[in-house]
Amino acid sequence: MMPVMQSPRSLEKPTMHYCPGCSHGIAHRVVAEVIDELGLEGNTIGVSSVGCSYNNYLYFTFDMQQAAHGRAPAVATGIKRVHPERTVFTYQGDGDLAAIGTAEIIHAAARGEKITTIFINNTTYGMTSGQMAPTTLAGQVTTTSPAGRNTSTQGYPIRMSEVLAQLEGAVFIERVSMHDVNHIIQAKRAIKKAFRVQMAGLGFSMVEVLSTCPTNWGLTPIKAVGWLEKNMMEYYKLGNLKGKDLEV
Amino acid sequence: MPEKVLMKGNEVIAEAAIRAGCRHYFGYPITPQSEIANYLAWRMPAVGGVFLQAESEIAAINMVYGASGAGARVLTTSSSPGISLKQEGISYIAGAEIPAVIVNVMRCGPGLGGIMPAQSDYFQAVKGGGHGDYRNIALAPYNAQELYELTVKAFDLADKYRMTVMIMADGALGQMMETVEFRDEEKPFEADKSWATTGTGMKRKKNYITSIYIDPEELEKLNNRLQAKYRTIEENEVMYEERDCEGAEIVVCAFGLAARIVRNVMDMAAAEGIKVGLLRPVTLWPFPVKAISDIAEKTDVLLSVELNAGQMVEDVRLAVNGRKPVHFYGRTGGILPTQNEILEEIKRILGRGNK
Amino acid sequence: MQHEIIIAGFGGQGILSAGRIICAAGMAEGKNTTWFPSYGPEMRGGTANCHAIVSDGEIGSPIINNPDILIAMTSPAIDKFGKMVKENGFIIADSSLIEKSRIEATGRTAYSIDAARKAGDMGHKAFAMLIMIGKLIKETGIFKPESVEKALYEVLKKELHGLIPKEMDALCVGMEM
Amino acid sequence: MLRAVIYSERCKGCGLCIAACPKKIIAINKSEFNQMGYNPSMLTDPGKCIACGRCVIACPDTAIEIKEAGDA
Repeated sequence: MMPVMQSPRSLEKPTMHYCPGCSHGIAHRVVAEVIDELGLEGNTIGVSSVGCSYNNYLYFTFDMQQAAHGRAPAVATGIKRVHPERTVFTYQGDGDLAAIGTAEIIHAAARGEKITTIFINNTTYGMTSGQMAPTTLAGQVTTTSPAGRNTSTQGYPIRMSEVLAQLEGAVFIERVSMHDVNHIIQAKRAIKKAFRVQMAGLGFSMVEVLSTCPTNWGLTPIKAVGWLEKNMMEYYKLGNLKGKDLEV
Repeated sequence: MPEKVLMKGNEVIAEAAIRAGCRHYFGYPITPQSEIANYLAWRMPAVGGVFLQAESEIAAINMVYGASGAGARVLTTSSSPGISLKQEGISYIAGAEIPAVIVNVMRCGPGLGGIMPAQSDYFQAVKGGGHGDYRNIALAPYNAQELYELTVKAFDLADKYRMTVMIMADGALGQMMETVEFRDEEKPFEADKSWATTGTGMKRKKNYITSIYIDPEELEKLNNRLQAKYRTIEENEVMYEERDCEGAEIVVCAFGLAARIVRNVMDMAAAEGIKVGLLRPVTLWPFPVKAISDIAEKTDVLLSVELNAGQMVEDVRLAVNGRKPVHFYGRTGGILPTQNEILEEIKRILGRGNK
Repeated sequence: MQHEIIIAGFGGQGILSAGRIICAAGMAEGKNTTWFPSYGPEMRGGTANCHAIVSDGEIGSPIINNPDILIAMTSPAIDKFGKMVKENGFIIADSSLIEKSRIEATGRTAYSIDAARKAGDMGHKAFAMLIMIGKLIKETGIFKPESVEKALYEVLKKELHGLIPKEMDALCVGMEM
Repeated sequence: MLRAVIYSERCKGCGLCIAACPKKIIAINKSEFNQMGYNPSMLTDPGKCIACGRCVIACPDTAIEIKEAGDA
């Protein structure tokens, strides 16, 4: 029979502070569902980062630490080395992970740190009001690329999943999207596998989640998912980049 | 039986951390403290601990943040330029109110500076360093024995007050070898760490560790709590050594290596009939304000000798509060003031020029 | 009684080890000791020196401005530290490596011994340092030869312990020079 | 009988559930404002709901659950 669907146990009940239509809320729920389904609620320590999700420790029911901008993988490393038997994950945005925290994510992956990273890529700095991110697409208008990202002076967007997939220590890397129901279902599958990879002690795992930022993109939530599908998915190809055949 | 060994200062710090129950080290190489990492790279695994060479000082201090938040006794060590990089994490640790021990084997600056001994990070340790209103307990060891004693104590203080404790050694103390006597057993302060992120085990409410308070009222509450804690520490944790200050014509304030040089000067001065006292702060913060204030009542003049351009002298002057003249003598760039230079300065101040 | 000794030469001569042996030997007799090396870029070839203090009392600064004794293993070492030796102090110089005129230029009492050559005759250049320490014992009585043996076991790596009897022979050679 | 239940106090009116609904029975309730000041979603024809849960999956605010009708 049809299951009763409700808010996952690992998610607190208060309303989240995100803007209407923001993918963060979906990603939070999916992560919480995965943790519930894997029976990890009492065993998980999460790391919040800097960006719109800076205080998502308020939204989960398990232990969490809040990290400085970009440093979540280092903080998670510290936690995991103290509690190797716990499940430790970071939840980071694109400014956090792909700009100021590039060194930390690369080295956590290179060390094969047994942590999982949920990487929210919405091509913009949401919290500071829509500045250009390392993942901002060529030509994309942001508050610091008002004429559109000019690749000759502002460089090219970074495909972090492809970068990290090259590292031996990174064993599972997948890019997913949260723009519609079918993709959310696929995304959850990938996130679940990423956690399983950690539980099996295989190495570093990351899921890059293409997400919307309707507010800073200046679009309605519905138009935002359309923009993601049309523009982001072309540059950031969905799919598994590493660890597709891992049996976990 | 306590063991007595001849050991390099940096290695004393490392061994002391192990004996204090520290089992997690995160660091990044920099001269003149690299022997700490070299030592712990084999010693930590031997005692079942974790040694991790991070990708940067920034990563190392943030690993400390994670591990300490997870309930462990943690150490990171560096030297001046590396300590500057750690300031971000230190401020976060202060805001999150978690313990951490940070060793600074100081070299000379500014910038990349040089690798010779200095005390020019005094301001950074006791006046700030990172952003926000916070304090570090700053301990200034004098010899190998104190490197051991104060490192052990640093972990206890950090746990007791849930804050950063910095050990302010200098390049010479780190590099030199000296006899040290290790106790058979340490009895670490048993701190309540029920706040740590250890996984709820479904047995308790979640713990979270953060330093962000968007609500100004909440943030002021945190600051008030921190300041109250700092006042308690100023009451209870001041440490200093006073030597021959009774009836001294001049009292010299100096810490660490500078104080050792002054020790020699005291003997040289005594041979010339000049009585020199020494007030040696062991805690740079909390600063021995009362001790210096009392001395100002008894002596005519004070002199601060430092391996910098004059930093601690400001605190000495605040403690003396204008009642007596406070002079300064120091050298920079890694050049150490010689005993003769200091003696000449003392004679000049006392109007005892012999030439 | 306090002996402040600077040992100077170039990398590879066992300069830093010599200082450690002196300190460990002093410690074996219950004395306070400090050892302070030149560190950093100087480690990578070129000159090397260390400061060793052996004292019955408390030691102040581990850094020596004016040594009682300079053990010099190269000419630049004599040039750099020779004049820093106290007026009533002395120099032990390896005459097989240092020009006589440069020793004389210091104006200090100096014992010139051809330690390096003797060490070569004994089969290992590393013995030169022990010959120099033997001479130090002869001129100062700073510690007993047995204490040096203890120190050698402490300072030298395990794989070199087999050499210690010969090192002790070298010490005796120095004590007779 | 299982069907979608919208907790209008949690809803920010983003409309993603509307796009997700295969039966086209969710709409913004323009006549109601919740405490946060949003016009929440509502079921226009609850009887047609097949409890597929797609709206639950699409909702960023966990404002929708699939429940026995009448529980809400």
